[in-house]
Amino acid sequence: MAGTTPLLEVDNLHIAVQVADGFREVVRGVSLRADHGNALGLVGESGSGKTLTTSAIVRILPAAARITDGQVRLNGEDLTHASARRVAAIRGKEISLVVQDSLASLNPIMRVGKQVCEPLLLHHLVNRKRAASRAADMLRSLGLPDPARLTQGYPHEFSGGMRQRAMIATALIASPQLIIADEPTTALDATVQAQILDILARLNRDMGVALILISHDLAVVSEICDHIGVMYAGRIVETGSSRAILGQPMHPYTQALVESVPMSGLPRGSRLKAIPGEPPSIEAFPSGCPFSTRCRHATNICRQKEPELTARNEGRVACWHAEEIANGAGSRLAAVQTITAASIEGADPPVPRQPPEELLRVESITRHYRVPSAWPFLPPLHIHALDEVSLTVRRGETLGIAGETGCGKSTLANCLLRLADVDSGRILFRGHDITNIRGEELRRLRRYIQPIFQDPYGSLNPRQRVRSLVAEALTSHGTPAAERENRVIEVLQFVGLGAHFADKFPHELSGGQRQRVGIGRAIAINPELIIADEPVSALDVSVQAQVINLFMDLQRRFALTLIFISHDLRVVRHLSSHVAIMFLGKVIEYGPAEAVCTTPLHPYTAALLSSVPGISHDPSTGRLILRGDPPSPTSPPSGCRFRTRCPYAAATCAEVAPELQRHENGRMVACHFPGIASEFIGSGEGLGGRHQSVVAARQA
Amino acid sequence: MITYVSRRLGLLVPILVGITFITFMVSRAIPTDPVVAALGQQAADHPNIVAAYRAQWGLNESLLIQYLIYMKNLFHGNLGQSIYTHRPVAEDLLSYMPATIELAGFTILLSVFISVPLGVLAAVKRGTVVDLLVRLLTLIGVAMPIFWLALAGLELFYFHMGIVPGPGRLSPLLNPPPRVTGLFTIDSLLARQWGTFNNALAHLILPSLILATWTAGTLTRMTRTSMLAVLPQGYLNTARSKGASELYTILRHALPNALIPVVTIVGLVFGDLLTGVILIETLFSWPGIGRYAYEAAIYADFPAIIGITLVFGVTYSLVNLGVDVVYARLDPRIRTAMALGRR
Amino acid sequence: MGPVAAAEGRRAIAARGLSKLGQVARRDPQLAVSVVVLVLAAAAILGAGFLTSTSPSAQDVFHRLQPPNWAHPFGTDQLGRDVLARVLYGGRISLPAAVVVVLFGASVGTMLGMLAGYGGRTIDEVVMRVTDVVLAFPVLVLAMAVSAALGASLVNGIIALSAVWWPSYVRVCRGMIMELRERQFVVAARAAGRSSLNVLSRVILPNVIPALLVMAFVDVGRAILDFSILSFLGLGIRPPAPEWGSMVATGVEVMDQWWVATFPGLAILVVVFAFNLLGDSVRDALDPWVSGRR
Amino acid sequence: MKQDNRRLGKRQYSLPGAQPSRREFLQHSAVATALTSLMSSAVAGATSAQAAQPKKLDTLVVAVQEGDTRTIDPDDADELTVPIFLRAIYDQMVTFPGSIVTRVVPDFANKWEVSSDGLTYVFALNPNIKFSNGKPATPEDVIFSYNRQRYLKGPASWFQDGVKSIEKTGTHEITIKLNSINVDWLFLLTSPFLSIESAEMVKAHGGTGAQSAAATDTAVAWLDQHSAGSGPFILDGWQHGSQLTVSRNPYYWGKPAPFDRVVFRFVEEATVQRDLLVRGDVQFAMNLSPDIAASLQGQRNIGVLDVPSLATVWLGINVNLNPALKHPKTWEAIKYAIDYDGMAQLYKGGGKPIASCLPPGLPNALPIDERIKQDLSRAKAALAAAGYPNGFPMVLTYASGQLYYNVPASLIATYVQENLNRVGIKVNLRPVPSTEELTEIRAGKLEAFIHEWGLDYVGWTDVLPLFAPGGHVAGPRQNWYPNYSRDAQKIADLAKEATMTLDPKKQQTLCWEAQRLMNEVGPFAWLFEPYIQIGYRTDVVKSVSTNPVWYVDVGTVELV
Repeated sequence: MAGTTPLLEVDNLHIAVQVADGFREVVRGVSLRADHGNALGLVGESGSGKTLTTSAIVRILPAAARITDGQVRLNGEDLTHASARRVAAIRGKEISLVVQDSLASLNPIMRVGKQVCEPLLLHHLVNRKRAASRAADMLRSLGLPDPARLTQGYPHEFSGGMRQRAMIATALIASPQLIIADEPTTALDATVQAQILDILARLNRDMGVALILISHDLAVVSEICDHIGVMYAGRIVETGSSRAILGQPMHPYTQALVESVPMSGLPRGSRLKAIPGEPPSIEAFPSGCPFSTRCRHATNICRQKEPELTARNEGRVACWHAEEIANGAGSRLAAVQTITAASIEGADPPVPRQPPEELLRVESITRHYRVPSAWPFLPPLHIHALDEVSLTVRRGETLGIAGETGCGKSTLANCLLRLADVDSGRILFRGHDITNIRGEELRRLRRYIQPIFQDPYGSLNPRQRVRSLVAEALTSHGTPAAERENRVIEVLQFVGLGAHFADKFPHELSGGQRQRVGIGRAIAINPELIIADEPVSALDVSVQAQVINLFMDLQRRFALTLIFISHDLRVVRHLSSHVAIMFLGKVIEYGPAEAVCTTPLHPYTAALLSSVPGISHDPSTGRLILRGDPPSPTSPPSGCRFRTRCPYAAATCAEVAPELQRHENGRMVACHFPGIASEFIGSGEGLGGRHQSVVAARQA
Repeated sequence: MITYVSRRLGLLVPILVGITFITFMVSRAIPTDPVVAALGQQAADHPNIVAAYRAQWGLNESLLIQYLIYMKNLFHGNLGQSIYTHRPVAEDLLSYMPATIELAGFTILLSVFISVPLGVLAAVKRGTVVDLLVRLLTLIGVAMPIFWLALAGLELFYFHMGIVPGPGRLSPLLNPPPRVTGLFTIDSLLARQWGTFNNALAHLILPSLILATWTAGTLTRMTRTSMLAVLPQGYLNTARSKGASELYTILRHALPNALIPVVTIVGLVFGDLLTGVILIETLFSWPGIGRYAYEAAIYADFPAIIGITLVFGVTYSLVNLGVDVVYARLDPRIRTAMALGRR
Repeated sequence: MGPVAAAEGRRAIAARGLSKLGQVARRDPQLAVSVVVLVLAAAAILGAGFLTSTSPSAQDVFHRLQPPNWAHPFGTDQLGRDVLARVLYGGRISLPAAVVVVLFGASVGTMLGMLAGYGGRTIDEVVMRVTDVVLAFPVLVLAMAVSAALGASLVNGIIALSAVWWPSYVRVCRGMIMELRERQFVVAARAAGRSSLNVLSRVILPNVIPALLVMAFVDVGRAILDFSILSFLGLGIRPPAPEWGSMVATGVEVMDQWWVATFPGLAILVVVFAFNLLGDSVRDALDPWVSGRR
Repeated sequence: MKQDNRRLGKRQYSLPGAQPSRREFLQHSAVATALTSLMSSAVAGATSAQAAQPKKLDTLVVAVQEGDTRTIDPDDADELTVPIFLRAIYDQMVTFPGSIVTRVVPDFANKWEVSSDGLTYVFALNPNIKFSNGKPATPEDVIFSYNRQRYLKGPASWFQDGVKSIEKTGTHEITIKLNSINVDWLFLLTSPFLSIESAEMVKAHGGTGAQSAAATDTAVAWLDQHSAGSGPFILDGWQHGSQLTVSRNPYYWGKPAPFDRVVFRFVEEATVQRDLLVRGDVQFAMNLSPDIAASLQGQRNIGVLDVPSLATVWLGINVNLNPALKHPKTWEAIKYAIDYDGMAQLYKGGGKPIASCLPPGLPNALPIDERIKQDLSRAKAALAAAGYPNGFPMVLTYASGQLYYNVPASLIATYVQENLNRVGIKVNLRPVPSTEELTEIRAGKLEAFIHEWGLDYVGWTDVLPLFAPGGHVAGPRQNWYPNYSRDAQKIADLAKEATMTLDPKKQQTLCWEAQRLMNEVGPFAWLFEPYIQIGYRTDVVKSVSTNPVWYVDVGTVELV
């Protein structure tokens, strides 16, 4: 370590942020190093200070934040005290930034090409014309098929994946030595996320650019980083090689993070090791070890004194009990593997002799949205949100619905909830046709079907107290007041909120608490079916695990029938007995969860599975990385809608739309070549090579 | 875009019909005898003149028929005769319009030149004394009774200090330039009459400054708000991360984005401006539609009032249409939405 | 949700609003200033009888146009009336008139906006077309026309302004309802089994009204200004009632006697300014939504 | 000739009014005040001027309200704002000697004879008069002008109503016959609406004097921008809302003006006119409000001319509407409750008290010391006699925004209201637009109103008979007819007899008697006669002739 000057060295960085009554230190002594060819991952939940830290490197801090101590050195030069002009000269040229939200990060009214080549012009590296051609080259090299069109277009005209590539192109164009990628894939679909991670990995590997990758998702970081730092409450609490962090986490927080992700290895329905509580708010870090309030190992010393980051084994950790924990926990990886083995053998749900009653039956419903154009008097756009979707849900089942943005899963939820009308088809609930019921009849139906929404902020009326929110359905269906109050308390306690929460307003609650209220509201009236639309995707990782556990408690305790919608196949798989995979308004595969996730029949399912960033992934194996982005739902491709992205598409795919057909074991798939991709998934090495050759062949 | 514009123009028709209908009905609600009002006393004593007039405007018919007749005449460019000026309303409107356009246009220009820098400054220096000052000033501007400000301004700057010319569009000693557009500044430039140009410009300054206290107040506030909304945007940090200086970031990335919503406000501000024009033109002897409107209201000159509401309504609608078009030109997102919509 | 819960909600909103206001006042001197000014103005207007013993309509033509002095701190006007008394008593006309105009405009506008936003496409089309027509009217010209047609008087001036005051509320209210309709918590309320009328009145409206109230607040200032313009043009009020705009108008004739126009002009400026300041602060504090008023 | 001269009670900027003559000054007339004050200030200016470098002025600028000026065609115009312009560019058959309006002097006509029956007038035309195209004037031009006015059927065509025939009876002689006696007919001929234009020039631009003129004449537009007259100036052009410009007529038969051009600059606000005047940007400000005029008195280099308007502002009562106002005693209460002297504080130099409907400047006016003065005890007694000891409510209508010349109607009305309130009469003021007020007055629908009566031409016959019971004003507007009472019948008879009486002495006796009786029993309270107050630069203007009709005759301006 000593001797050579590292490319970037962050030394004991402190950052304070102005809050209501003064400054609060939110980054407290962070030290980092990054070197050519290295990839450093920073992991932490919201408020951990990871973004502030990296912003401080290039000195682009929010107005309220100040660097109070420490240094950032680039090739030995202190950037924290350099002139603004000097820092500007370094930005974009030596250090580039790729951030999360590509739509917000691109100037909406400037052509993409101009934005991509702006660093060249700002640093006077080449002339205008040359810069433009360099921009096109760069975009092409990132695998964008038609760079000329992209450079002439505006950001909103392109998909998230293309925009993110444009951002990367911008970061790369002046050949910087270091790229800082801050949650570069967070808002992207799984298949696109895989593409972007692939690009970043190659940059680092092949071009030797130093990389700092920031994410809340340990899995994502572990995909490409050789070194990982875990941040909590403004400090790095553990750092070490990826392998060590994942395999032998020493800090209880790291451990919990590793365990709170529902990975493919965990048996379905097993409880996740969720961290209790929520990440501390910057307004008030706990005293002593900030994690002590959530730590099951915490002792008095933890609550009194904050541990230093000290070297241990290969890495460094800041925990009073690191040694015991590391020893006690043993190799988690091994444990996981054994569990996996066990679960695969015995995981198949006990097939009931007598299939339970059909609770919900959906018969080829179709829903086309008319989206009014942004301007008045122009014809509306038609979005093929749902196209002849059929499903059956039996009592007690949990049906998981997975798919990417725009696949129609939320529309499906709204149609089933009868919050949206269908254009054709039938919906039967307990044998009754509820497709077109209205008024009082519809209102009565609500008693039996309840929703849980994604956005814990938007779905609670800010003007209602928790009590009245939870009691809403009860009130609407005439439950007497006394009974109502009892039920509210009961429900609140069940979802893990005390009775005293009844008097709070939503804005007084944290995200996790809100989502618990959302769940409590849904179960208060004892519905027969709950439809949950992305209920955990807006939550922090550790909180997400708590809520998933809550869902499992629900299933167990109330024998609920649940439709669980998520873009995250990990979560779906963990919770569901059955899964339906949707693509562009169609269900393309359906079947028992475990079967679908282990032996996907549809190439798209395979690709989704393959793109899940798995901690246990062996970076050397290839992945099925799909080309491009999902096609527009306003004009779906002919034939099989997946064919434009399918590595296996044949001529017939363009002509004939495959029907959803029965397969063995109650599985269904809509593909002309079912199982064509699943060969690879199960059979270990060698797959990657073949995938890549197939992909390469198609792309050529 | 063309279809869009023509659709919007098509929508003007019901608006105009609505405007004329309402004003027409209001005008018939007053006890004034339209014959006496329009023809004057002498003519009102001559039965055949009265009869001819009643026939022309269908005064013996029902109100609805009268309205239809009015619309028919309107369609032929006949807006009736002003009770106050005794001239055809259409002719009056045409002769007064350029003065108002010149004043309003200059005011808008002036407001934009004042507001944008002020608004940007206040937003960038948010929370500082500069910001506070700008906000106070703009609030005062918005709250100012401009009829009072106009009087005080004339008294002070013209009468006592003599640093601006007096009321009117041009010094009485100068002849107006040969009429091309009717805007003295432009016409004098076209005719290369520099003295006249300077004089016309000098006459514009005080009235438009006073008018601009309103519009600039609103615009500055909007610019500030809009700029504050843009400043935290990610793409500014992107620009900085590319190595852009703060000034470059503000001017090239933040400002263009911040100005887009401001453009739509210009359309709204224009409505206020029409109100202000009535007061300012009256106080500044500015021979425009505003003063005409004032006289018309004082004399319940309804033929003129209908004409003025029409002109104001059309102008307001057209300006807002123009604003929307400019808005679309400026914001590629809207453009795309329109293109998609057409398909 | 039953009436109890609704009442709770309302009380909660009020409590929240108040505590929020309290916080803001501490942090926001701007708010404090505006409140103090308005309270002083209200006190002066209500207590006009204590502040001056002169009647606002008592004439003394032999002491007309006197500059400010001890007997007449604001001087006298053309008819020898005490300008101070007229300014004070004038507030009793200007302020209530503006409040009535805004109340009327806001309630009519809100009702129409609710109809348009929640009543289906046809109603929406009809309401919005009518609104467009009125919006396309130059406010003052229409008010002038109405006033000219009905004759100048306090009531007619109020009618004239009210007639043009509602469209902006229709737009804002409709826009907010349209947006709220799609919000998840409203969808959730429907899913909970509320009837659509119940959703409108208990879920949507409580979220619309605070924003409209803030808007109405700012509008009182505007209404004072517009009413004074109408009076200035001789269309708002009948003599000899004192009204600030008409007082400035009479002052126009005698600009040399600056006090005749200046004091009522200042009164307008101060009160309208305070209302704007107040609206500004409250808007910032309570609801960022209203700023997108269009 | 029963015309409201004020078509619609416009803002009274310009009224036909008293006037000035071009060259002749008399010191004896009641109207001479204006002139005298002008002369004295002019003299003062000249003597004390320490010869402040008489800078050469080639453009005279006059700030004036454009008002309702619709056309400058003398045969079509009738608006009260126009005479000042017409007088600058046209001549009339006869005119007034300066400010004197009690007799006429030659203008287009050198001399004239009236037949003993008063029906035939023979005019000898001045052979030296040339039009602005250099051609001499002929009787045909007169005939053309009068016929064109008659047949255009414009609002001013009634001027020709009394004319039976016009004939050329010599190279420079013309004979006009009337239908009936009009003791004021020569006065009528002074009106600028009876200007004489060149037949040749007007015909060349589409004008015609034929019977079909209303349909075929197309010269009006041309005459709006050009002139065809013989006055001291030629019309250069007229821009609505901006200005009207005239320049010196090279063929003018009289004394040429000492400057090249006159710009009539349209300025509607009195304060602005004042500002322009004080700053020296204009030499005349035609529409000063009384307070402004007062503030200008004694200012360096500024003079103010007070010109009587010959108009009458009165409070009229409809004897038929409000039950309380049906009683002549309540009229008396109103008449005696008003503080006329206090009112003088309001209108200052912008008015003078009057003793009856005839302003003092007109022949046969009741002597001013016979006017009614406030007498509260008499007013209260009258109220008690009428059975309303505690007063009664009434509605008083006036035209909002109107100025009686430069005195705001609302000021007067508010004052009257307060005066009447003092004796218990609860007056509810009702300001309405002037159009509406006029409509309602004409229809006899207003129980009480304040209104202004201006002259169509200078003559007592345009006033007194109209206010007599059953007259154009008293009858339809106030429902006061001769059969109302014996006194009413008597007044009507007196007035009628006066118009038939040629002997001035007897005429005056009859008129005075009628006026006295009206003051006793009539439903009128005479408020005041408005004055036009004109500001001018004494450092530039030495003298000018003023007049109730055209206010300032720019052709008579003499420079310092």
